[in-house]
Amino acid sequence: MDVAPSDEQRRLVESFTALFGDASPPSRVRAAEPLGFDPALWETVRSAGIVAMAVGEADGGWGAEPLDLALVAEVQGRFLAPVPIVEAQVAARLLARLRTPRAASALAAALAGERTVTMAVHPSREGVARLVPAGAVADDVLVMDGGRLLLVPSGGDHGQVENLGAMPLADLRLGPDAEVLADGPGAEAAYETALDEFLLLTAAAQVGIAARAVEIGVGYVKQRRAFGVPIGSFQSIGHALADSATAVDGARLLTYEAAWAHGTEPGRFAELAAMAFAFATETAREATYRSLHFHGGYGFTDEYDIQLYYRRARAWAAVCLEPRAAYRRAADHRYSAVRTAAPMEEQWTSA
Amino acid sequence: MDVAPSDEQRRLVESFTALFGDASPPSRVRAAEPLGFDPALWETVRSAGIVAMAVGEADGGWGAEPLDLALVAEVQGRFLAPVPIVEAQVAARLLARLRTPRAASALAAALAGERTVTMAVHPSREGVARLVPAGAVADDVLVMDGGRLLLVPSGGDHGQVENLGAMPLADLRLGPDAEVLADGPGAEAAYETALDEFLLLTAAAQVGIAARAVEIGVGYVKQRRAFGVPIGSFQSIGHALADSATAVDGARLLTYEAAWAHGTEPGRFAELAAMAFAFATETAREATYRSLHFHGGYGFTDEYDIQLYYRRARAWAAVCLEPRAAYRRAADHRYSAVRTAAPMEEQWTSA
Amino acid sequence: MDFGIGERGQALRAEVRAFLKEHLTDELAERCHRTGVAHDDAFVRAMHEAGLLALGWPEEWGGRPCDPLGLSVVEEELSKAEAPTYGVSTTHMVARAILRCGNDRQRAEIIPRAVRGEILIVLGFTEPECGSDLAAARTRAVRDGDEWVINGSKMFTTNAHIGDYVFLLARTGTTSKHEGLTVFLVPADQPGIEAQAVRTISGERTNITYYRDARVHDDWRIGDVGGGWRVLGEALQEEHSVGFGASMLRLLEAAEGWARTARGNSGRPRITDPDVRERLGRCAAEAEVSLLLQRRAAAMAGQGVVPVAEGPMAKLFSSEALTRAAEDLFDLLGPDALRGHLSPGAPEGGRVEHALRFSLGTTIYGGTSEIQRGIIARRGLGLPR
Amino acid sequence: MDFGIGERGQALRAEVRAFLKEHLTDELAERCHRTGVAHDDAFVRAMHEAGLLALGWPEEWGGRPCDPLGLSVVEEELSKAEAPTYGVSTTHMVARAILRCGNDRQRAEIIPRAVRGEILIVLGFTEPECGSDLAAARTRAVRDGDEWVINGSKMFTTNAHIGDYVFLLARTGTTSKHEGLTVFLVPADQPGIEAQAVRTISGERTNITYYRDARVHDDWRIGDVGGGWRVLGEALQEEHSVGFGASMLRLLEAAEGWARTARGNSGRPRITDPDVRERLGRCAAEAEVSLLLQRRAAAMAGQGVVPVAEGPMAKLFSSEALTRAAEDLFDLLGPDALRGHLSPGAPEGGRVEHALRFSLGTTIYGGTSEIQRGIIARRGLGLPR
Repeated sequence: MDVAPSDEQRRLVESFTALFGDASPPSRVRAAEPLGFDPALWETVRSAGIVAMAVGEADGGWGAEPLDLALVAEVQGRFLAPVPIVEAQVAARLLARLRTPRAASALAAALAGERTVTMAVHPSREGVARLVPAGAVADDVLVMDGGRLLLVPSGGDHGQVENLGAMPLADLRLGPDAEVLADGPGAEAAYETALDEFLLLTAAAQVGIAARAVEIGVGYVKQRRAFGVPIGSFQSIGHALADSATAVDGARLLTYEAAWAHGTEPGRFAELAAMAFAFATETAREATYRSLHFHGGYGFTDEYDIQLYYRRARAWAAVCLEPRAAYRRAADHRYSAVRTAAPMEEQWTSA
Repeated sequence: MDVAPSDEQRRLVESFTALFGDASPPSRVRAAEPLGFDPALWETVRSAGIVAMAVGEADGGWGAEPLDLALVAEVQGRFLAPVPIVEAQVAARLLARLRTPRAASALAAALAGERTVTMAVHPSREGVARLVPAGAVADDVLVMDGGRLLLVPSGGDHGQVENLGAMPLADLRLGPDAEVLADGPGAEAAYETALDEFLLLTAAAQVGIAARAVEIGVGYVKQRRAFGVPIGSFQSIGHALADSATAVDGARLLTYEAAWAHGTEPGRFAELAAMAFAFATETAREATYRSLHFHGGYGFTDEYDIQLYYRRARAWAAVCLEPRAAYRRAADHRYSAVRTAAPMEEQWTSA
Repeated sequence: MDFGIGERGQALRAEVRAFLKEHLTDELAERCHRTGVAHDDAFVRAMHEAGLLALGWPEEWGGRPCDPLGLSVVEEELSKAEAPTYGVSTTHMVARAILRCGNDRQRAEIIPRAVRGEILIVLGFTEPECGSDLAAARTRAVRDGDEWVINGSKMFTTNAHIGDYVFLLARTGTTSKHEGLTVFLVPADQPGIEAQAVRTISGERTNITYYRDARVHDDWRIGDVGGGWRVLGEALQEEHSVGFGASMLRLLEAAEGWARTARGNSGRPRITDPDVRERLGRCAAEAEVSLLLQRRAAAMAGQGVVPVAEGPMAKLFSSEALTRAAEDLFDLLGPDALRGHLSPGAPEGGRVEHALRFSLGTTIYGGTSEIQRGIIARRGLGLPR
Repeated sequence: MDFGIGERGQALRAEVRAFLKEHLTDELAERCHRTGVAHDDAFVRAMHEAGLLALGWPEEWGGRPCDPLGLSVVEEELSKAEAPTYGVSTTHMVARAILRCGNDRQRAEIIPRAVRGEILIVLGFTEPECGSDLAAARTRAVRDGDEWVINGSKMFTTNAHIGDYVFLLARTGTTSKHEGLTVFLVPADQPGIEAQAVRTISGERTNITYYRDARVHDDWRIGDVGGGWRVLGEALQEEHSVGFGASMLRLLEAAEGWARTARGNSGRPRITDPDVRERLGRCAAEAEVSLLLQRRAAAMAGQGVVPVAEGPMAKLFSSEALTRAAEDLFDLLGPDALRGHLSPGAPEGGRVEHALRFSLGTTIYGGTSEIQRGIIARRGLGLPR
């Protein structure tokens, strides 16, 4: 048990903290709304190797571990950086996993910065991939469609969806130019692993959101006074922030444990990733709510940053799964020998 | 809208408050453990007409309204009176509803005080009615068995079950002396209504438990001092008790609204009874937990009364349904036109 | 006991529903949503013409008899429909305070116009630096002959940009925190007052207002110099049936509408899922409890009893329940819940998403949940401060 | 980062499991459950013989090297199995305090016997009137020649009826609340001390102890006169890995066992229900988080860092999570959950019912959740008092 990042990991975190600190202050995050995408920042992080780091050296990447990706995602969450890092990384890893010529060429284009590739996190229905993360700004989308994994060029028509979290979501109609990359159980398995990775990295981003929300709340209640004292001295505030700070630490440990398991205890990875996603999502939700609430009336004004965190905590998670469904998914992996009786609707069941 | 009891209802509450105040102080409640039955008190309340009040005058009773029964159940909850009032009342009303000669004679025996009749709140399985409330002290038990409603004499062998709430529960094997009272849809409907009434009166008892738990907690934290002040001055304590006091008032209003609907808006009765049960159960659970917790170490010692309330809040509800299942039951009535897709196990589904 | 709203309540409800059906058009609702302004002159005029504004006012002031319970039935309908009546409610709140604490001339000038919906009065209580601690107000009024000169700023003065008067709490003395306060009815249309828009997460527009040598005649001082805290107490006291039970019903109906029409992979409507039912059942129960607590407080007020703890209970429970329900039903809807009002595929026009945003303010304004719990603890349960 | 417990941890875990398999017999577990006493002389002797008691003690004291993380792995196994080691833990806590604050003679007399499990030391901190406010202790020690005479009472002195010594916090001065306190190691076997059983909702037996002219030689004063608060702080500081993650695992395994075997009306095992899975999944996640927080605090201690806020986080989270999980899984089991340990049909021997009872104390003893939140808020987040 060693919860400290390595020196290399520490440098990674420092460099992205510096990068986002400069390039993704709250003013830029606001300016990128409602689309939720900052092209200049995307160019910057892509040049810094954000996609390349996610795939192995054999595939033309840098071969960073999931743990490294999670560290970066946490920093992204802290700064709410409006760029599709998680989407592009997971999509690139999925392409690499397919080991087909077309997938390799799509991956090469992504690594070269020629095309931004994302993935739909729900199978298509009736020829439409709905609410695709980064779908409104991507060039290509990986879509699971009736057991086949497709590569779908998004074309000019992005079908952007106005949404709570100012995410660049799109409803994507699968046109005739969609190409089949893979099908059968192998495609399903590769896609499932990509979903697990998406959950893991979203969990890490939620940890960053939650941690920053607690910091913002603590800063505010130390300085704000009422009834002659700083409001942070009231138990109703201090105790709630203590609970959130505790949950943030727990969510972080669980998320990094899941990332660590990816390589070290692969049999536990999917279960832990779903748990981390559920727990981190609940943690971020509560931390952002509390922090916003303790701002009093200011909390729900657009001027204060906490509302940015409140909205993204919910949206970045909701695009995948609600926490109850994520706990069910964790159980599906934990009890994989026992099939569910009645799979819940709209749930990613693995059983 | 008038939430005040009538003069007659007020007198009813006063008389049972006086009765239980004398005859069911915490010392008697403790002395009645582990069986959870005080024969002398049962004789007293039965002589006072506790069973007779529950059935109509045409059936030899006094014709009290469900609202009156709920008021008495709340008082019983406040004093944790170890007598099967709700069980005997609901069973008597079920017998009256059947309108058959054998049911009438069983009811007459109950009203005459010759036999204590209770009912199983879950259908039998494999020839056993399990965890029958008051089953360990009753003479006869009404059991739903494969669509037939049976009258089962409990015989000498009560099969008492040691349990969290010191309730006189029993597992009852259906012997050859079980008599069929009714069958078919009529029997099912009568039994379902009895279950609704059981939920209603249990909700009222939970309101009494919760209200008393808040009082005990408030009394304790006003008097107990730490760090130089009464602990009731800490927000962590005062705010939690304020939430519980609020929930108690809400649970009481909802319960009496359900009782009122029994006669006035019968189409809403079953839905409201299930809601009241769920909400009052959650309220009593939280109120007893908080009150116990704010006693510090004393809370979980046998010497303090709050643990008596903590255990019964959970047990009196658990014998029927957990709150989640009760909310589903409420929804089943609310959306009765739409059948459920997959009825949950161990749930009283009406759909 | 009687949990019905009675024939009179039923009739009132029907009357309000019919009114809303006619006057709260889709176009008006859309405009309110888009501008974030919950006031519309034409709508208020129509309410006046329909006799709805006069409800509960004494007949000598042109009122139409209605007990607090009846008023709460009306409030529920307006609130459930999201009718643009926020301006009416602040105007009437101030008019009621003037009825109790004003002088004859003030009453004669303000009340009839308030009852007819001809004026819009906005609230200038809280300040950028004081939040829930209203008595810490620092906006200063200094006597200058027959007038007072006002300098300072007020936060969350909703409708300040369209209001006729500000009901302003100002510091006129330094003797003590609570006794140095005075209340004025300040004409809004003067150069010394500037309203700056403040946008909120729910899309509602509120304002910060700046007072730079703004002026008000001493005739428009409400109550005594130094008596402002008492006047404010009277004004807030009159708000008996504050609560969000009707907002919960609105949310619930949206979620039910979604559950009846959205279909899962199996093709069955989602309302057939036990999980969906459980969550709708809980929301329905908590909406019912919210309404019961609100109506109880109103019924007490109707009997002349001040619901000291019962009013805060209704506000506390209903706002917290709304917040919980909005989170839970937002989850329940799955990814589609994310779609905002303007997104074509938004379930039920994005009402659940909007409820989530809207719920945030409810546990804050009109006294935070923490303030309400403190009142219940001290005045309801007798706990020491 | 590394989230494994390492080969050394695996080996330790295997060693403890093998030990428990042999020595924690059903008969012993049943006796502990029935008597409510979590101490057994023979079991402790066996632990000593197996080398488990010496873990983590310095080798000069007969110890066997083990870092705090290893100790927490051992603690997890003992706790998950509900091994009767409460007496060992109080004895060793006091022995560690004596190692830091005692004199040579005290160390020489106490530590070897503690490491070998030959003595049982119990805690006399809290009092009937002071609860969490330990410094308000009123039990008085008055100097009488070479001895001190003790009068007063102590609450929650578990194992007092079988202990050899009480580690007693007493008031020896009146100068100030905190500086008037002194700690003594008082021989329990004397007429001036009476232990009265106090039964608890979980079946555990604790005691109230009365001191009527009880005596202790000044040689058994630990630390300075008036230095008791510091000694107490050192003793409590040493408790790094307090937490209930392993208790959650025990509860979870019971619920899983039930879910795999119990069948619904359909005949399918309950674990196939999505609702059952969701709730087990949540409990498993929170158990994992509890263990991670505990191990992190232990790992920090292993690196010589005092986990000032991290220790309280582990205690707070794991006890609250256990309490939530016990309520939720109790519900999940349905009516059968009610059956107590002695009832024939009790699911998994009534473990879920027992967890519900057991959970209640965990948010109280060793510092209530409120105390932990206060520490985290002030020392972790820097919030003002």
